[in-house]
Amino acid sequence: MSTSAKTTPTTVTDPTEFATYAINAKMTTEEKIHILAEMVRVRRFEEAAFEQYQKGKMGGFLHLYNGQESVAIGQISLLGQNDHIITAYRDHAHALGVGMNMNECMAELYGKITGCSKGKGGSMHFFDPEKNYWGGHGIVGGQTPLGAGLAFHLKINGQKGCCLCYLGDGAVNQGAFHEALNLAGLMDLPVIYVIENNGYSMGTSQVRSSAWKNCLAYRADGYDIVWDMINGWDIYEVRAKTQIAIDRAHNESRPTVIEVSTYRYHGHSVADANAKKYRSEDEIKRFECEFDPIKVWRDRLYTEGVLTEDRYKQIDKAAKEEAKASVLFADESAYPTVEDITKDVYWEVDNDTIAGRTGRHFFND
Amino acid sequence: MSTSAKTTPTTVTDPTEFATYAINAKMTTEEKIHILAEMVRVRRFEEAAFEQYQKGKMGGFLHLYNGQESVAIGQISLLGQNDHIITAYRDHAHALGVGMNMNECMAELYGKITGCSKGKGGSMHFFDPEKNYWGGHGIVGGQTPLGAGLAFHLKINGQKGCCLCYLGDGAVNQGAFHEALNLAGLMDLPVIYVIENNGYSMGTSQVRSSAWKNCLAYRADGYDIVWDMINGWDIYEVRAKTQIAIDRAHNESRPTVIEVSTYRYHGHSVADANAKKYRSEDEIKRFECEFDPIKVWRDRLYTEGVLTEDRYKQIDKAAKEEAKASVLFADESAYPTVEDITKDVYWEVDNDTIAGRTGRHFFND
Amino acid sequence: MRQITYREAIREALDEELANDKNVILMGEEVAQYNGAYKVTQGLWEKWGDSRVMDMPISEAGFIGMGIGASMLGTRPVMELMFWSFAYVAFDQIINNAASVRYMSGGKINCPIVIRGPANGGTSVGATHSHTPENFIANTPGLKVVCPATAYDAKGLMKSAIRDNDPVYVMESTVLYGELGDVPDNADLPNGELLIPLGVADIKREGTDISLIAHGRSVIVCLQAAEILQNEHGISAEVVDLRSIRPLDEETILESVRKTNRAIYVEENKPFCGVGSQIVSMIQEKAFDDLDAPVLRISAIDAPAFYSPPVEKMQLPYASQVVDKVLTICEPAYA
Amino acid sequence: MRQITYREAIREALDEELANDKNVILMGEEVAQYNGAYKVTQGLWEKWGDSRVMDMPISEAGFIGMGIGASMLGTRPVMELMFWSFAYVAFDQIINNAASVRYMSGGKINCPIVIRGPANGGTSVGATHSHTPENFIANTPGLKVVCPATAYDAKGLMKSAIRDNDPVYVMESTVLYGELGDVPDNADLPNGELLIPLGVADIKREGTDISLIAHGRSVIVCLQAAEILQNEHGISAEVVDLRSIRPLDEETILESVRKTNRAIYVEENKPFCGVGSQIVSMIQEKAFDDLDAPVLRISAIDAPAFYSPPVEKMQLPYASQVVDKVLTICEPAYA
Ligand SMILES: Cc1ncc(C[n+]2csc(CCOP(=O)(O)OP(=O)(O)O)c2C)c(N)n1
Ligand SMILES: Cc1ncc(C[n+]2csc(CCOP(=O)(O)OP(=O)(O)O)c2C)c(N)n1
Ligand SMILES: [Mg+2]
Ligand SMILES: [Mg+2]
Repeated sequence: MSTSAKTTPTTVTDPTEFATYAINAKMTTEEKIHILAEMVRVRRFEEAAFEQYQKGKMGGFLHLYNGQESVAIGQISLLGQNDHIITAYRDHAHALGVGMNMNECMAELYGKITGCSKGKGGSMHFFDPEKNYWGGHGIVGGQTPLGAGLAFHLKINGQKGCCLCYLGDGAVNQGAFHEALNLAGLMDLPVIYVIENNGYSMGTSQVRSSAWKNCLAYRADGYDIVWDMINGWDIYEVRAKTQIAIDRAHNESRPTVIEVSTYRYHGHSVADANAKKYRSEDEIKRFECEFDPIKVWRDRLYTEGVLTEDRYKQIDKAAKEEAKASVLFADESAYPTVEDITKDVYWEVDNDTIAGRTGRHFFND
Repeated sequence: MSTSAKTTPTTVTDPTEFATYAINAKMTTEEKIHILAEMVRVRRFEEAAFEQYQKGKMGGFLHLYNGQESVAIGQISLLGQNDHIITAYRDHAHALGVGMNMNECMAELYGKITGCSKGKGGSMHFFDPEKNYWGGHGIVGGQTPLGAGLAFHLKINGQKGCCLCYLGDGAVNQGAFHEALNLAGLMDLPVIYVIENNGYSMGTSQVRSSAWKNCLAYRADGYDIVWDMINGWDIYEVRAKTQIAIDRAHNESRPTVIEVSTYRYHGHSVADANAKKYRSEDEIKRFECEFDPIKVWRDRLYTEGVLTEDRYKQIDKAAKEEAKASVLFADESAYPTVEDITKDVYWEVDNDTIAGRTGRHFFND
Repeated sequence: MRQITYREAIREALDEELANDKNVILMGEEVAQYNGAYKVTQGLWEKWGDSRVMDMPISEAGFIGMGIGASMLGTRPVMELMFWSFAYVAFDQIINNAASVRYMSGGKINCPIVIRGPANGGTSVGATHSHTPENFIANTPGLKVVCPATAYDAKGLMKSAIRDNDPVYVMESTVLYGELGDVPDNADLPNGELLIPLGVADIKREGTDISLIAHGRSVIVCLQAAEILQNEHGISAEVVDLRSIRPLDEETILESVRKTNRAIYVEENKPFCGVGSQIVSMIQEKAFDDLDAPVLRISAIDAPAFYSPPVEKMQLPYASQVVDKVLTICEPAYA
Repeated sequence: MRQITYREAIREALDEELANDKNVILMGEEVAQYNGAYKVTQGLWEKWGDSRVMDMPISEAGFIGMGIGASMLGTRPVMELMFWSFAYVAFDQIINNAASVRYMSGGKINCPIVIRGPANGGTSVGATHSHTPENFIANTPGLKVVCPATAYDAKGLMKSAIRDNDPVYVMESTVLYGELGDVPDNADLPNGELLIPLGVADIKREGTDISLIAHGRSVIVCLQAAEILQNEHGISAEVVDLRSIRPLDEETILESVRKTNRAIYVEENKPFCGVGSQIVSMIQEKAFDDLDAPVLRISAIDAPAFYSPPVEKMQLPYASQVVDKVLTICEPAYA
């Protein structure tokens, strides 16, 4: 979908057709609206974060997900008890999608002790293992073997589940990803690699960073791994095609590589001064107008007659309020202290075990 | 070709057909015999090395090339002035093939100062840059980006040449190789990756180490790189198909990945106690009987009437004598001294430049 | 006492821990069907089968990352690096993911992995295969590193490493694999098994005139040197074996130095920022007034590892070199 | 004198060396069309074009290995790591290939590469992005490592690094990129250009009571501390900037310590086997009798880098911390 990529969808993408897939056909109205609400929550959270970042409330990077919401939210809507997810640094949507609340996320951005990682992780490192969410990883491609490992654990313990492991179109060029693909194919791991192809890795378009044929996901073919492409702005398509991969993982314990066409409106990170230099304003506008995942889904629900304008406004208002409250929460939360620096380094030390008390673990002075 | 791999040749491999390819058709008798002589040299060198290793004359590893001779020798016979080669640790044949003499190679195995790397490299690290031979590299897959770099230098300096970069069937699973493939495809590098597929990485057969479709070389397809398969025991096929890749590099500055079916008779290294455990005696025998590259080529030259038995005996004798002389040379050469340890670390120090004399470079005491 | 090799000691530790906890699995290149490149895991695949002992492709970043990922869910992978030198192709997984995931998650995740394999020179395998990255690992908060010098320590430390809930990286030595040592039968042990806590140094030989402090195979070199010093020079050297580099037993080191007032650190590490530099700097800071001479160091000669067998031997610490160094700061009782 | 930023100083060095030698090329992620993630290479692609300034995919092992390979044939690549933290995905190329290829070939090959980029904490980018691997690099014979603290040094050292025929790894600091400093116009220089040899430390401030020794941004911290020490405590601190860690100017360090008899090493490195440990251990060995107090160290607080901005600031050395440490071993002239 991105103008700079040679990729073309693998199938004719008639959304009404995907709507008829079992996984979509059986959706209740409330489920459909829930997906919308989640996407709106993500959008409003990112907007609030952006605003506070500009005010100097946060440090480091802030990678926003605006424009890509349907990918994480659509896919997460399919996950069950033994399904896990892990992603890169553009990780807020996945966090909110699995059910983390905005307070702990916003507080993390602020570096407050009430943050989901106690202020230790920041924007790139959200985690909630209890919700099967394994982060939030800053090193490009570094999470891809971890994703294989989550799937590996499920497999060797006979649990019917899978791991959705996200990466970007730039990340496909990290060697670790290929090693992970080979392991997944060789060992029959129930892992699904989701390439969120937003057309750019920082300021580099797909054509300038990757050599490929057909599409990036096609590299999976060399490992005899099934691959597919998804038009990411369409929730029905995202769900329909992802469900096939999940079924493959659950029933055959086989991996899949999925490439999802999507787009990010903001720069690579908020500090990306070139955000509008390596792509045209027109390109950005076009995506916002024609392919905005929230609009597309909202309008579909209007057409289906399951959503009213009022209900939408309500959803939007709730999301804005939740975001606003999270800013307040973050503003009012305390910072960690210097004493916190050497906590959460060693399990044995934190748990004050004999092992944690034996020998010196930290070496200042 | 290897019994454990699902690979099948991409084309019908009628050797007489490959003989008609221009690059083969135009060969003189002496050129044909030279190739035979080179293969025999390699075989005799390896045998002599093996014998001396067993006597305890060497340290570390010794990875022998017996059974694979036609690959390196066949391909090297095609190389011109701006063509470079680089390989992994199974590197003796490539060294001899480019014209290094047995003395410096055997002395290197002994760790003598007269060795091609002054005793610093050992079996895995033969080098002769003046003959366009860039080693001999011990870390699996680690040479593959270097090979891209040699090609890159040629390209940016407008030299019509290429780099043949060898790796094993196990090495394809190192991430660095995939990064190198992407770079080669993306930047149009005149590099030819030659996967010497001998069916095993140490004790692990191809089926147990790799996920693939069609063949290992097919992974190149995902990078839009042309790939091919070669029956490695046949010199005509090796030369015919390699020449196509060389032409592609020279004329189009495009990479190729070639997978060559071959077989090693010895264990992974001489110290491989399991050499006959992970594969049957029968399998080894079958290759020695039916696909020995020296026999196959010798018999073809007999059939073609360009080689007499006498001439072959002469060649064999010369190779044995050269090998024997190299053992004597190595035996009689001196070891490096402790003073040599800190030489060849820094160019600036070795060349006694101002930079080499400024500041402390070595830190004992 | 029963004598077994260092290799067998590690194997026993692995075997016992496979029995002890069904979450423990072994992974690595050639560890299963091939019995291990150095035969450490011999017989374990036969005994425990595919589900507990698994061969891996030559993808260190891939399979170590996979092990880290699985450990987050409770698997306890013990991963072999055929050589620790190959850690560098997986260094991001080893240094970033394993060391940081607990921290960056605010303690929500832990990573109970072991990475083990040989890290030593002295076997003529050249520069790329002879790295000793214990200083790099010990530099990295979140990681633990252990270097056993004897069969006894190898077994006891390995078992503790596997039970530890943090990433523990065990650096063995191919040179020591065949060395015999006293290792008690479990039946003869009060608790029925041999566990040596991480973070406890061991006085391998008592002495009064100088402390020779070391880790890994250099401990053996120090013991040889101590013997010569005693016999030929009447100098009583105490040999302190760190065993565990992080966590570190500083007290035992300092006690020894406070007694002997002189110390030398001996290691196969390269000198610049080697483990020795840390120990020396710690000693001078904490026992400044107890020192009668500067604390000296013997490290590998500062160059990539030389292939040539006789030369490489001289590149690494050896007993007479230690003796000579001791004599520069100790008065011999008889000369 | 003319003032420019540290960032501009590096850019000038790159620009001048691109002009000086047609074999010099710049490679890295976003260095060309994007002008560099930290704008160090701004304008250079426009000026020098595709053939000299090249964007690379996110494949550090691939493109650094490619640069090493090309360097063997005479290309002189200057490769940017967007962060030095990303070195770990390319560590085998960086530590094995670049450092060993000359040695293992018996001196037949050399590897005139530069790898440069920021290596620092303090910008709240979390544990995986805040590594300072100067100690790992300096541990590795065959490699050179340089850490400029000022615009002047950054320019002069970078130019020397590019002309050096060995692999030189330059560690910059994102925190310093915007700092202004005196850098002469070439027209005002006797040789028409600014070259600072590697291996020469610089006394950034003279003093008599204590030597504050540091590298990188910690030099600035030491200068701030020295100011406070002078003004508030009447203590005269000498600030020694290593500039180049390997090769190392031991003489300048020792001279300073012989004069002041007291020293503290300050660094952003983690303490265990950090650069400070090497310098401290060297000082106590070579200036044992000149020391009036143990040589102390201030390193980053020993944990992965904390994200939270105000906390991370406390994790790294700061001036009042240096002052306090000095006061533990120096008598203030007035209190
Ligand atoms: C190994 C590594 N190299 C470089 C970076 C710097 N970096 C962070 S994100 C990024 C671009 C990644 O693009 P993509 O994978 O397409 O993901 P997107 O940002 O589009 O979501 C780069 C180069 C990094 N974090 N890790
Ligand atoms: C990164 C790395 N991992 C592991 C090894 C140990 N090792 C050396 S050769 C080898 C097998 C390689 O097999 P293959 O690539 O098929 O080449 P072949 O030996 O068959 O020529 C292994 C595992 C290594 N040298 N480097
Ligand atoms: Mg992208
Ligand atoms: Mg093989």
